[in-house]
Amino acid sequence: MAGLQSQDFARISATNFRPPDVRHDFEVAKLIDVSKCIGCKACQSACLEWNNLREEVGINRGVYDNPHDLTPNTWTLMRFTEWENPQSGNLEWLIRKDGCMHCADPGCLKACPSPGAIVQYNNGIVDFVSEHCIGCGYCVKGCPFNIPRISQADHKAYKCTLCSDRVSVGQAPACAKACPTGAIVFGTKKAMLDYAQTRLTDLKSRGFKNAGIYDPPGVGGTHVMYVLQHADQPQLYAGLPQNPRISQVVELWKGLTKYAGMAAVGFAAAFAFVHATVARRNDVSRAEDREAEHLIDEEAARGRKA
Amino acid sequence: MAVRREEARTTVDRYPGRVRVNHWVTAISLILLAISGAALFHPSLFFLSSFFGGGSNTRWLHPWIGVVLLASFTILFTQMVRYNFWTKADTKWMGHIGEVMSGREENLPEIGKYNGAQKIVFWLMTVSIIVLFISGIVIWYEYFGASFTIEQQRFGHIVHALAAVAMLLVVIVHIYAGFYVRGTISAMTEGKVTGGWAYRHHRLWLRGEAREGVIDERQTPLRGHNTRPAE
Amino acid sequence: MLKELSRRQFLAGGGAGLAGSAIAALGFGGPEEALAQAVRPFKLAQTTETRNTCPYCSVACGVIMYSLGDKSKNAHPAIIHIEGDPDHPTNRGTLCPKGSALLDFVHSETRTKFPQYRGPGQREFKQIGWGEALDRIARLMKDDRDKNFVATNQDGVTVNRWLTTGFLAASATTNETAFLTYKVVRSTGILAFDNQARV
Amino acid sequence: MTNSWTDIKNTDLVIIMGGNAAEAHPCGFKWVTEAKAQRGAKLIVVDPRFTRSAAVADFYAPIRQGTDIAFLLGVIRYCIENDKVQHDYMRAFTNAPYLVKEGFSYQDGLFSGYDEAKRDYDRSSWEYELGPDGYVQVDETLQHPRSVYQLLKKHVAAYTPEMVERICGTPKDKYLAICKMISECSARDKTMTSMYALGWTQHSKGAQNIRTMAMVQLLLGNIGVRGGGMNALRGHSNIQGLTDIGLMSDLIPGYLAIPKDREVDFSTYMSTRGFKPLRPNQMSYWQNYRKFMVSFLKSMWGPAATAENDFAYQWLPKLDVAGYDMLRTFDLMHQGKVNGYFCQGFNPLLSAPNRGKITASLSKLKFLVVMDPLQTETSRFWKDEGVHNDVKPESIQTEVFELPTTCFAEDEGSLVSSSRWLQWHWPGQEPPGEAKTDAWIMAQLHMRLRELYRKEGGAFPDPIVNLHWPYRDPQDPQPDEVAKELNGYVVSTVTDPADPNKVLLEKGKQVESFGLLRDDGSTACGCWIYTGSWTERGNMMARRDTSDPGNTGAYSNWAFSWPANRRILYNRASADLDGKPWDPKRKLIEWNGTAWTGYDVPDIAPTAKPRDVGPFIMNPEGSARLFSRGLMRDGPFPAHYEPFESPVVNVLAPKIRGNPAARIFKDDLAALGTSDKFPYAATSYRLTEHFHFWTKHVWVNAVLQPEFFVEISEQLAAEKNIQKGGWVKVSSNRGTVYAKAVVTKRIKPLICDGKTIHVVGIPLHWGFTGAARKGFGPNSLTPFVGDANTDTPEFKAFLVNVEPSNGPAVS
Repeated sequence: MAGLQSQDFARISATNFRPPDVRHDFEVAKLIDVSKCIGCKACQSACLEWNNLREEVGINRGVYDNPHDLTPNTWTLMRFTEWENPQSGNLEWLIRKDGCMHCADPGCLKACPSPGAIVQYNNGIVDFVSEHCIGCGYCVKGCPFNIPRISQADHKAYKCTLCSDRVSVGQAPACAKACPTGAIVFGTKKAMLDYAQTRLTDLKSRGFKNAGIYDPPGVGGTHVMYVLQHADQPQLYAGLPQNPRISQVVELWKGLTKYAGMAAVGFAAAFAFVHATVARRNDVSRAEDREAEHLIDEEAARGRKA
Repeated sequence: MAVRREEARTTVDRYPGRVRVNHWVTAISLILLAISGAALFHPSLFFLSSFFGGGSNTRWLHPWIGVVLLASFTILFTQMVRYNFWTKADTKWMGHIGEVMSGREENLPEIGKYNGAQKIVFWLMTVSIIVLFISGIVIWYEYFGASFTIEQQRFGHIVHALAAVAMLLVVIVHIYAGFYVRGTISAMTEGKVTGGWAYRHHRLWLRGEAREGVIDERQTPLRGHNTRPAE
Repeated sequence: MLKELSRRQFLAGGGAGLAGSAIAALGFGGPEEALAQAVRPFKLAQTTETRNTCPYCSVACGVIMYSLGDKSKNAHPAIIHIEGDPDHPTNRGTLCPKGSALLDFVHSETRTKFPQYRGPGQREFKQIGWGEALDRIARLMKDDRDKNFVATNQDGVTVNRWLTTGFLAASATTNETAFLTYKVVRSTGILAFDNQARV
Repeated sequence: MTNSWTDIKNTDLVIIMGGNAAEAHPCGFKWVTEAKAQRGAKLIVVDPRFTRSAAVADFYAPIRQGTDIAFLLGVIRYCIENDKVQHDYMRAFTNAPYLVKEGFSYQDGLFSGYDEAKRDYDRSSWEYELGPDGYVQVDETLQHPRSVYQLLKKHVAAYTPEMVERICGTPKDKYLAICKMISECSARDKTMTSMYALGWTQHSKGAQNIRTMAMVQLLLGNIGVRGGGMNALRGHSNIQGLTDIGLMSDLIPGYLAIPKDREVDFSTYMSTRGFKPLRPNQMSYWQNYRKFMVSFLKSMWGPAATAENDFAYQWLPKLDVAGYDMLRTFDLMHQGKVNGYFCQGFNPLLSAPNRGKITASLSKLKFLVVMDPLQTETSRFWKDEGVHNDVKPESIQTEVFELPTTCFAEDEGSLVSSSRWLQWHWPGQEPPGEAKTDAWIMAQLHMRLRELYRKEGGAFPDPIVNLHWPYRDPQDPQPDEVAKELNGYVVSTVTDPADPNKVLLEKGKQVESFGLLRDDGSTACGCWIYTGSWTERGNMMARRDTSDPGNTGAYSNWAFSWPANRRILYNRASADLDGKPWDPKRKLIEWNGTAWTGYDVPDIAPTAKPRDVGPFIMNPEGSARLFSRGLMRDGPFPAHYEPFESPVVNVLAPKIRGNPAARIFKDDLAALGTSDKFPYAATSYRLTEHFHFWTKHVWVNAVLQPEFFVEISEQLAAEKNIQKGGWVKVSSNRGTVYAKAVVTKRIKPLICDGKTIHVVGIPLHWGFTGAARKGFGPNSLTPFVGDANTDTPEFKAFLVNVEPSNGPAVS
């Protein structure tokens, strides 16, 4: 069973696992159409309910965003931005559902040191496997979108699973199912991209010249995509990165450093081994022992004089 | 500290007990840190986390061992720092390092308690431990995750990794030197070295020690080593 | 899903799982074992489904309540999940942030569970029995009605009204409850009868 | 709703004004986004705040709260002036051509017949001119100066775009852009839908707000058609049902009326309900009133209601005033005239205006009974909760009973949605603890009262001891039994008078449709408009057929829609005079030469010939009313009046404060504030994260919106030195609350008549019980005044002052 199942994975953290070439699954995707979003937080609510998560009751900080950030219990969060469009003079309330983007090239998975703690299924979902999570927080550094959160209660990393449990039985993620206005839709990645085109046509007809799809190539595309009214300025949407990619520092750390470091240490050890076998022993000779006695006597005598 | 004439040999006290304890605490910490660090550093070495009861334990133990290391090394540092200031002789000695590696020390200047290589090891250890500790704080997610930006933590990781590699290299040199230069290890196990070893490697130091006086510990100085009951 | 597993498969799976977790306990769990545990089991696989309507606003979204238990005698059904009814023409499975959290309404800490009574001047409620509460309320009603019932007005017209007691009806009870309430309240002659249509 | 949620997908233009559908009805709002995505429909939002609905609107314009009538009368003026009227529709289906009596006038903000002392009108001049045949006089050319059309034209003349901007604060260019978008829906193939809610009702002229838009819709030909209509988005899951079943002071189920003192007997009562057609051939459906009334009385008192005792007509209480609505009742309570009060799933301590008065009133009760699944503030009004409920329990002598009830998940029965769909639901678990259904509690109270009256006698026991109680277990009536009672059943077999062997109605059977109800006592029916919901074919409310032929959004076999399973009211008006659909692409029903056929149950006799019978069959005219005769207390046309608490004077009639016909009690008039002390225009509303005062008990929702706040503009915040997220103190002439400040670009100061008006938004979801943080509600501030026609409290427009604060603990 396990052997077959392993073919359902595309990537597994901290292993040399390579996906078998023989099987290809449908890649799934969630499309979040910001232009249809009313910021009702049904997605947040459905996420908490479905995943049996409950958050502490917070406070109001003068904005609609609640909780104020993603947490180990809040895997998705509406972020509200009030923006006055300098071109039209109109106020736009840009409301973005934040959460894991399920990158095709996931930085979290790359950074993760624990084998099997982060997996990517063939359908594109990037999932955290708590059983194997060690709570090191490396995924936090690996993620270009600042998504994973480490629980202080159990020291495990948490983020949106794209409801892998629901998707595995053929259902849409809880947020997508709940979304009252259909701002969140779910399907195969191809279908979502096709559908997104119809949305762009509609948006362009309403004057949003720069409407576009957010499926950033820097991370190999994502399995959570946005339709943005102003795709040329993703940072308007509560700081959505313009061109996200795994940090160079992380690439260096998890790439060159990892190998070079191992090589250096290995080389040093090997050098020592070779040296030990070929080099002349550095040992004290009998002559030196005798010289030492003389020297000690001399110096001791000198010491007594002084 | 003293030179002692024992039954069969002459020894020189090199490290008192408190230094030896410190050294070994440091050494063990370092090894544990190296193993646990390696487990977190490279996936192929993740199996090493089993020695600590799994990845989670490794994750929380590693930084605490680092704290132990820092404490013991700090004491070690205060115990040793005065012998580790650089001298002209050290420079000259370093010029002949190739001969040392080949087991020939005839053309070297007389050296005090530590030679140039040892001093370099000392200072490299000091620097890398400081760097490791600082970068370690930055990436100690459980307590300091909120105190540093993610970008700072990313740099922390790479600095920590590089410093750890550097330190491992130093440690390898240090350990290998201990084995290669025969008669060295007893300094940290028994606290003393033979007179010949001191004469060969640290003659200046030997002179100083001898000048302090020689303790004759022989019960029957003339009869030599035949006093013990037959085994 | 579970239903499709034969007993033999189940045992085999259990054995493998046990061996796997034993290895995992030693810290040597391989990637395969990681996979086996990656996808969480679908939590609704064996629950009882009941159709209902969201009690909040008047969109009247269809909901499905998933409860523990198969309705056998000793299994106390408890709702463990509520989500939108995909067949419902209006909501088509969607729910708003309130509907999506109905579970916490059903299981709210601050639901009323026992009749309570607070006497004049008292600082706290105390729990009382249903019988006692209802007897007392009926007595208070009757005494007030008997004392203040207006059978005829000043002009001698039969008016049969009772103005000293009022009744505010709910906004979320069923039509059936509403009609029973209507019958009971109107039969007493109460005119101060209102509902939540305005607020 | 005249139409349904799912019908909104058929529209071309959605106007959300007086509501915030995205916020309060997100799942219904989906049909707006569908119309936008599938049909390219546009969405207009007009609101004092840039709301969640505005977030996805094509066009947003601000408006000062309480000025919607000026805005919409301006729209009417624009449509008439620019000839953007669906003339055929207006002429044929509205009373535009009807002539109004001599003597009707409107001047200085008042219609003819005003009596200042009574704050009421003598409405006799607001009537049609009748001809010698008893029918209304009509001028098909619309030229007669007393034709409704000409009177309307004259009435709206004052509402120029400049005047609208002056009153509403809506910038003229935005206003005109909206006028243009709306007016385009006068085309036969374009429809607009109006979605409104309490943003229109909770004003002292709430009913007129709605009327004004209804008039717009009639002029555009948008009533009765797919994608059109006046769509009231009801706030509660079954408030439609509770209103249908008449749980109001003055109602009998099915919108029949509780008798008044002057209706001394049944024949007098019926005499004013003759509803003779006002135009030839009209159905004037209320001609069947007596059938519905007698059937209702039979269901109330069963065998005790006989022809001899006028079917127990006298057992109904009679009203000496318009109605004992909640506000009047609390006012009486405040005067010490009420002793006992029941709150069934209702939390007036937070829902009713002027909380201080509510607390004082409840404290004067002898007993209060609260039935609720949640621990409400009302049942704890006597409890000292510090600043959040500052009372002295020792001084409150009220006995309080808190009775635990089931919630939806443990209850079975039907609810009526805004679409008028009656949908059945089933329980999924047992009630917690000792909680019981409301039905059981009501039955228990009745059984006990009946027993006491049987044993002890007392004041007029007849209606109690004879209450028809035919349930299998009288202690615990079951939903199916009551549902069948509501539908109606045959009490005694009825045969065809022509052929005694032909049984028309068989005793004990469920009645199939209200057309079969009888006025001789042979049928009983709890609520005639629900007839058809549980017939001999079974429970029609439990139907789950999702088919939708023609993709109209009607879903005719899903559940049951009152009346008669009709999905769109007045659907006869979707076709032209000859019965052809105005827009063939949007066909609903059509005349096939012999009968009406199509996708919906025709809202007219199926064989009623077009041109003979008008589409508005409930009106004796057969047509819709642009001029509402005497049926509205405050005028046959809407007119702009300021809220009772307004930052500006009424520029059209400076002497008039508020709606001149709205009822306001003496003490409450004195408690009104003025703009010198309370300069800011406040409004109250719901947030999407919460439902009233329920979801603060719900952990997840408490997380999503944890704490009470008010919303103010950046300009006001700067002016008053208020920090985003800081505490503010908000006060009116009636009370003070403390709240966090949400400082937002979504509220902008408005310029009205040259004056800068700051809007303060106050959401309503917090109290002192539940999982969310303790807080206050707007009802601590709001005035105790209601709409002239419905007594709905003026929650949407009042005056406050706002100051920075250190929060409730230290201030």
